[in-house]
Amino acid sequence: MQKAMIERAKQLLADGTVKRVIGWKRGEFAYDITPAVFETAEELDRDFVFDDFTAANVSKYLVKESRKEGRVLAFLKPCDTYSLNQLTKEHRVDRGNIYVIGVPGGPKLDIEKIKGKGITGILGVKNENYTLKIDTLYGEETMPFYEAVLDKCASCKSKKHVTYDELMGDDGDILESNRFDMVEKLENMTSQERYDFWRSELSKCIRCNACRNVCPACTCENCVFDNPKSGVSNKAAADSFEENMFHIIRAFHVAGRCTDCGECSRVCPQHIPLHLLNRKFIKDINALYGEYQAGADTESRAPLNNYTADDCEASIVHERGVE
Amino acid sequence: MQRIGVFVCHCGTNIAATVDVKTVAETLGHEPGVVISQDYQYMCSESGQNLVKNAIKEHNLTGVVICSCSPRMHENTFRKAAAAAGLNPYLVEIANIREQCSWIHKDIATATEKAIILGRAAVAKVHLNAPLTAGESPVVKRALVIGGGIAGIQTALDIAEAGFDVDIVEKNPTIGGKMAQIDKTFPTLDCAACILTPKMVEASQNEHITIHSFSEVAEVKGFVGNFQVKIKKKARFVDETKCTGCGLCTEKCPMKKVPNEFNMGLDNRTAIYIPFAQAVPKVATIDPNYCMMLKNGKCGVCSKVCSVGAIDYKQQDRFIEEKYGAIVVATGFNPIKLDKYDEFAYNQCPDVVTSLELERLMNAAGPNGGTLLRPSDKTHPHTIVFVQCVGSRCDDSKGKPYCSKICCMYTAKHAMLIREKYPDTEVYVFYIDVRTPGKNFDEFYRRAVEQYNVHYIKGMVGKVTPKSDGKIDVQASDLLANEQLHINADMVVLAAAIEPDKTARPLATMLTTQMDTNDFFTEAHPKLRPVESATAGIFLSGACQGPKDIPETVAQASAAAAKAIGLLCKNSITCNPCVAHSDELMCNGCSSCEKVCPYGAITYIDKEFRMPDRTTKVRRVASVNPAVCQGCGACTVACPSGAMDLNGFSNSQIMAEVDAICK
Amino acid sequence: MLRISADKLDALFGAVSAKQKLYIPADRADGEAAFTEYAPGMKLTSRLNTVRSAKDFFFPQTENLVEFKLEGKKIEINDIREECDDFVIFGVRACDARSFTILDKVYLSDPVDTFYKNRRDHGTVVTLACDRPAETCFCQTFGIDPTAPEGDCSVWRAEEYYYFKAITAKGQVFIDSAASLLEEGNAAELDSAVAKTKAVLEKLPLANVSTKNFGGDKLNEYFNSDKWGELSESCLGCGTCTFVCPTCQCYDIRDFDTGNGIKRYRCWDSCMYSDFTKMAHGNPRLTQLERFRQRFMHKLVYFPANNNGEFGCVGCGRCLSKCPISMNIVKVMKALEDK
Amino acid sequence: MQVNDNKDFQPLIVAFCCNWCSYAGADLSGTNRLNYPTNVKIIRVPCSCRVNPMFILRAFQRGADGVILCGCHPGDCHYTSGNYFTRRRMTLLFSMLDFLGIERDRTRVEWVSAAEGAKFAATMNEFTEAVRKLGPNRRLEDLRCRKQ
Repeated sequence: MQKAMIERAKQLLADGTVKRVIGWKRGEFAYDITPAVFETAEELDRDFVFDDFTAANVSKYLVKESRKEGRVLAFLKPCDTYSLNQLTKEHRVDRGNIYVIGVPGGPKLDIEKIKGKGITGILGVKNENYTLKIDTLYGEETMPFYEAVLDKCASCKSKKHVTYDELMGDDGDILESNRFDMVEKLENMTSQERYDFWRSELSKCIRCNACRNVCPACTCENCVFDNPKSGVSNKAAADSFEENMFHIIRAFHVAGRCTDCGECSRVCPQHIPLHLLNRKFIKDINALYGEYQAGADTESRAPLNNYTADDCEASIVHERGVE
Repeated sequence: MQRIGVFVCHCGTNIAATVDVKTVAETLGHEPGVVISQDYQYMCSESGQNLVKNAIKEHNLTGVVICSCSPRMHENTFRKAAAAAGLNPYLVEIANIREQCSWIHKDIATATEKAIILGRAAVAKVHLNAPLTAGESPVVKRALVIGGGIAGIQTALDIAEAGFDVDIVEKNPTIGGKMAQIDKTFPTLDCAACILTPKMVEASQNEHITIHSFSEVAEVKGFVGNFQVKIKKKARFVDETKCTGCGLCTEKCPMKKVPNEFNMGLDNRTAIYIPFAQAVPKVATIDPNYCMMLKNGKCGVCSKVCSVGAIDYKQQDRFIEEKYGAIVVATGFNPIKLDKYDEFAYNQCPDVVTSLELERLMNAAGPNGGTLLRPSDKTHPHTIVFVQCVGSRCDDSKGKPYCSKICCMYTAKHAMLIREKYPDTEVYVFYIDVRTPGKNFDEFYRRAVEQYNVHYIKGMVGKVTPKSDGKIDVQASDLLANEQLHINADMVVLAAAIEPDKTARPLATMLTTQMDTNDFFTEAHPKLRPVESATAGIFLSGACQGPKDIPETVAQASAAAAKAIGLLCKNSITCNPCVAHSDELMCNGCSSCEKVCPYGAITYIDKEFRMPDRTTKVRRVASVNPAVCQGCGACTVACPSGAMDLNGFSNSQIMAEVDAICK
Repeated sequence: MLRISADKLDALFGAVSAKQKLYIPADRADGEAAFTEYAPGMKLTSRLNTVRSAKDFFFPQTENLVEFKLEGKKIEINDIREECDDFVIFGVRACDARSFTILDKVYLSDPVDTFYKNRRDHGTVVTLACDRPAETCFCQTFGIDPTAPEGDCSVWRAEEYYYFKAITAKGQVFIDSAASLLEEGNAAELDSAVAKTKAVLEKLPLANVSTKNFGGDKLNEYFNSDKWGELSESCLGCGTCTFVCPTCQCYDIRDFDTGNGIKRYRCWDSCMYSDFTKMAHGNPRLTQLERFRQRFMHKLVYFPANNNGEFGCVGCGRCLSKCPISMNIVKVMKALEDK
Repeated sequence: MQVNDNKDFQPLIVAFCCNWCSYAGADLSGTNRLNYPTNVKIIRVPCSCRVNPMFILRAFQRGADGVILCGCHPGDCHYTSGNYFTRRRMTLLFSMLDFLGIERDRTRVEWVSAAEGAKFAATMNEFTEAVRKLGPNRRLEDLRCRKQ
C-alpha cells in the first residue's frame, strides 16, 4: 500500500493536481512517525511511510494546509475522514482545496502497549501473520498483534470513508462497535466509585494540552483555556478542580462535534482515558436525542445546536442509573 | 480606578424592617472601588433620585449600585436618573433586596447578611459594566403584506389609511382569497362577495397600495425597519398595464376544459382566464399548462381578439426588489386534502363534497348558478349528511391535532341555508362537539336546530358507501341514543380540517420566523403579543397564525396593521444595546452561533487579518446585527472559543457575580 | 562496596522511610512508572524510567509563592512558604541526576531561588545505575555514564544484589540509616554487571548522536536555518516535551483570586505555548516556528553559551517517547547537521 | 445511606434565573411573602440559555454547594427557543458531572413561570434541603478557595 500511495502521490504532484502531500514521515525507530508535508517526489521516496504505526490523524493539519496556495493531497483513514467532514461543516477547512485519497484504516499499533509488556530496546517491529516479531537490544520478542493494537482501533466505529475524492483499497462498513462498554461499566458503578476512578485518572493530568492540541475538533483560534479574558485560563492543573474543569469543559465544547477519533487518549502522556468523557456525551446524545455521528456528513445540525419541543428534562439524570 | 456609589433603599419599612440597611450601606462602603454608600427612605422618590444624581456629580461616579426592589420595577427609573446626571444609564446595577430578600426572610441577621452579599455581587458586576449606547437604525416607511385574502387586504387598507405605502404580494391572479369563494357569512348570513369585493376595489384604488398579483416572495434579507425583499412576478403572458379585463379572450379561447380552481374544480374555465367577475386586478392570465399556443405554438386566438394587444406569449418571470420597514404575513389557509379518507368515499363519489365545494355549489356565481344540485346527476338532493371534524382533532397522522374552529359555524350556516331554501331536504349533522363560542354564535346554532329542524346527531360517521342507485349509504353511530344508524343520503358534505398554506414554511425560513409543528406561525407571546412574530418587524395576520373566522381574522389584521404602523411611524428604531457581539480575533467562523440564533441576527463575513508573522489571512467570522439581536445569549454558550459575548451580561460580569456570592 | 540482597530491599526502604519521606519509582495501574511515596509492600518498577522526571521534587509544576489579603482598602502580604522536611528520592537515573546539575546552574546561581534551594537542601538523591537502557536513550551524547550515575549516593544492581556508594555526606547519612542491613559486596560481580551494560550501550541506536556540531558558538549557523520550518510544521504546540523534560526550567507567575485573597503562584511554562514570554508590549515569538526553535536553540546553543559548554539536555529520551507527533531533539539535531 | 443529614449545615445555593419568567417568579414569591432560605442567592440572566457551564463550575469552584437554573417553561421562552437549548446543554452537563461522580442533587433545572411564585419558593426550599443533606461540596471544590 505504501508503495502505491507514494506512486499515486507522485503522479498527482507531477500532473499538477496537487501542490503538496500530507502524510506520515518515518522516524528514528519503527514507531516514531511524524505527520509531515511532502512537496517533491524525492521527499516522498525517501521519507513517506504508511504502516502499522501511522495512526496519527492528519486532518487537523488541513485547517492550515488547505488555506495555503495550491491544492493539498491528504491521505485519510476512515476515522480521519469523519474529522475532515466535521471541519468542513464548521468551515474550518477549504474542502475544495483538498484532494482526499481514502486509504484503509487500522488496526494500528500502540508502541506503549508493546513497552508495557516489558519489552525495551526496540529496534524493529514486524507483523508476521498477526504475530509481532520485535527485534530488541536484548534479543527477539514476540507478542500477538491484537494485544498491541491501539485502544482507539480496538473499538473502531467505522471502516467507511465518509468523504474522499479517490479511494485506494476497498471501502469498508460502519461497524457494530463495543466502544461504549467502558462508559456503561462506569455508569453502573456507584457515584463514589466513579468519583474515585476519575480522581485517580485525572490527578495524573500534567496539563500539557496534548489532548486538546491534537484534537481535530479543538481548532479554536484562541482556546478559552489560553485566553486570560475568559476567566478560566490556566497553565497548570493547580488544583484538582482545575483538572476536572479543564476536561469537563473541553469535552463539553466538543460534545456533538467529537467524531470519536480517539486521538486524545492516544497522545496522552499519562494514559488518561479521555475518550471516555467524549464517549459519554456521544452515548447520551444517541440515547436522548437520537443516533448522531459527528462527521458522518457536512450538513446535519449538531445536537447541541438543535432541539425538539419534547426533549427529555435534565432531571432524567436523576432518574436513571445508580446513585 | 472605579468610583462606585451604593444607595440602599429602606422602601419605608418594606426593606428596613427585615434588613439592617445602615449595616448594609456601611459594609458595602468598604468594598473595593466604592467611594460613597448611603441609605435613604425611598430611593425611587424624587428626592431619592436627586440623592443619586447629586452623588454622581459630586463624586464623579463611574458606577452606581442601587439596593432596592426588583430591577423589573425600577431599573429604568434609576437608569434615567443616572443619564440625567450625565452617567451612562448602563452603568447602573440593581441589587434586589426587597422581593428577593426582605420580603421572604424574617431573621434580620441572616437577611442583612444576604442583602450585603447581593449588594456585593452588584458592586462586583458594576465594576465590569461598560457604557452602552443604544444604536439606531432607520425605518423604511413601506410595508409588505404577504397574501391578499381578507386578512392581507384589511391590513393593507389600515396601513394605507395611516398614510404609509404598502405592497400586497398575492400568489394567485387575483386578491380576495378564500372569502371570495364563500357564499354567505355566519352568523349574519350576509353575502361574502358583497362585503369583500368593495374592499378589494378599495385596495386596488388606494394610492398607497400596490398589488403584486400572481407574484411570490423569492428572497428576504435585512431586518426590522430595513428588509430587502425580492418579489417574483410570475409570467401571466398578459401585459397587466394594457389588459382592460374585457373578457373577450376568455370567451374566444378554444381551450375550454380546464378545471376551474375558483369553483373547486366543479366546472371548467378556459386556458386564458379571469378567475371571477370581480377579480382584482381584473386582468386575464394564461395558464401555460393548457394554452395551445404556449404548448405547441398553434392557436394565438386570444392575441388576435385582444384589441389592446395585451397578450405577450414571450413574457418571462420577472423579479423586482423593494425595501420595506415592516412585513405582515397573511398567507392564510387551505382545506386539507382528503385523499387519505377512503371511509368517506371522497375520491370515489362526486356527491361527497367538502364544505368549500358546497359553498361554490350554492353560490349564485357558482357552477349551478346558485341552485343546489348534486354534482353527479344535477338532481336536487333530498337528504344531506354533514360530517364534522374530518381531519380535525385527530390523534393519528392522517389529520390535524387541532380544532379547525370554523367548521361548526359554517356547517350550521349551510344546514340552515339549505333548510330555508329547500324545506323538503332533510339535513343531518354528525358532530363530536358543537363549539360555538363567539358573539351570536350559539344563538345561530340553536336556530339551526330549533327553527330549522336540522338533525344534529352526536356521533361518528363510520363509513360512507356510494350505492348503485346513486344514493349514498352513510353508516354512523348515534352516541346519545347508543345505536347504529344508516342514512340513505343524496349528498355528503365533509367539514375538512384547515391547514396553513404550503407556501408558509419556506416563507418562514426566509423570514427567520418560528412555526409550530403544524406550520402555523408562532406569535411572539401567546397572550400578550399575538400579532407579532418573535422576529422584530414581522407581524402575523389571519389564519396563518391559527384557525380563525372572518371577524377574528379582520380584527387580527387590523391589530397587525396597528403594530406595523407603530413601527413605520418611527424614523428610526432604538436598538436594545444589551446584544451579543463577536470578538473577530477569536471567532472561528464555525456557524454554531448562527444555528442557535432565533432571530437570524448572525451572518458571516470574510475578513482579512494581519497575522503575527506579518502576513495576512482571510478568515470567516461571525457578525451580529445589533438591530436584529434581542440579547438572549444562546450564541454565547454555543461558541466554544468564547468569541461571542453579551453586552450587559458578559461572561466576566456573570462570573464576577458568582465569585462575589461565593466569597 | 556495601550491598544488600534484592529480597531485602523492602527492609531497607522500611528503615529509610521510618526516618524521612522516601520516594521510589513504582508501577502505576496503567503500567507506567512514577515516583511514589514509599509504603510497605511497594515494589521498585521494572520500567527503565518514570514518565515524569525527578525534577518535580525540586521544581514542582505549581508552587504558591506568596499570599495577599485585601482588608477594606489595605493589602496584607503573607509569606506562605513552608520549611521542607528531609526526603530521599531513590532510583533516580543518571540522566535525571545530571538534570539537577543543570537546574542548579539556573536556580542556585545568584539570585538564588530560595524555594528551589530549600528543597535541594532537604532532598537526598539516590541514583540507580541503568542495566537495561532503551532505544530512546542517548545520555552518553552529553557525557553521562549511565553506569556511573551522580547524586548523593549511587546504587547498582548486579545479579541479585544492590550495591551502594555514598558520594556526598547526605548520601552517607542515607547508607548509615540502613547500615545494619548492608553487607560487604563482591567487586567482581559489580564490575561484570557494569561491563554487560556497557556492551549494550555501544549498540544503542542513538549511540552515534553527537554534540560536536552544537554549542554556544553556533547561534548564527542555526538560528536562521531553513530547517526550522519543516521541523516545526507538524508541532502541535502542546507542552508534553517540556513537561516531561528533566531540564526544562521555565515558569510563569500568576495570581489566583481565591475570593478571600490572592495566591501568587508559579507554574511550569512551556516555550511551545503561544503566550510564552508574552509581555506587556506583545510577544517576541509570534509563530510556532519561533517557539519551537527556542526550545532546541536553548538546549543546544544558548544554554552551553551561558554555562561553560554544558548542554541543556540529558538524553533521557522522554520527549522521544511522549511527543504526540514524535518530533524530538534527536530529529532536530540530525536535521540541522544534515546540511 | 448517609446517617448524618447535616442539620446544621448551611449550604450556599446559586440560582440563575431568566429575566422574563423565573426572576419574575422569584419576585412574585417575594410579593406574596413566600419564604425560602437565605441560602439561595439569585443571579439574573436574560435567558436560561445565557448560562454557560463554566458559570456553574465556577460557582462550585468558589464554594457553592448547589447550583440551580430556572427558566421559562418549554414553549414559553421569551426568546422562543432559548430554554430548549438550555435543556439539552444542562442535561448533558449534569449527566457528565454525574459520570465524574459529582453528586446529582447538587444541580437542578426547574421551569418557573412569572406566575409561579409559590413554585419558586417551594423549589428553593426543596433544593436547599436536598443540598443540605449532601453536606458541603467536596468533590468539585477548589481547595485554594476554601474559606479559612
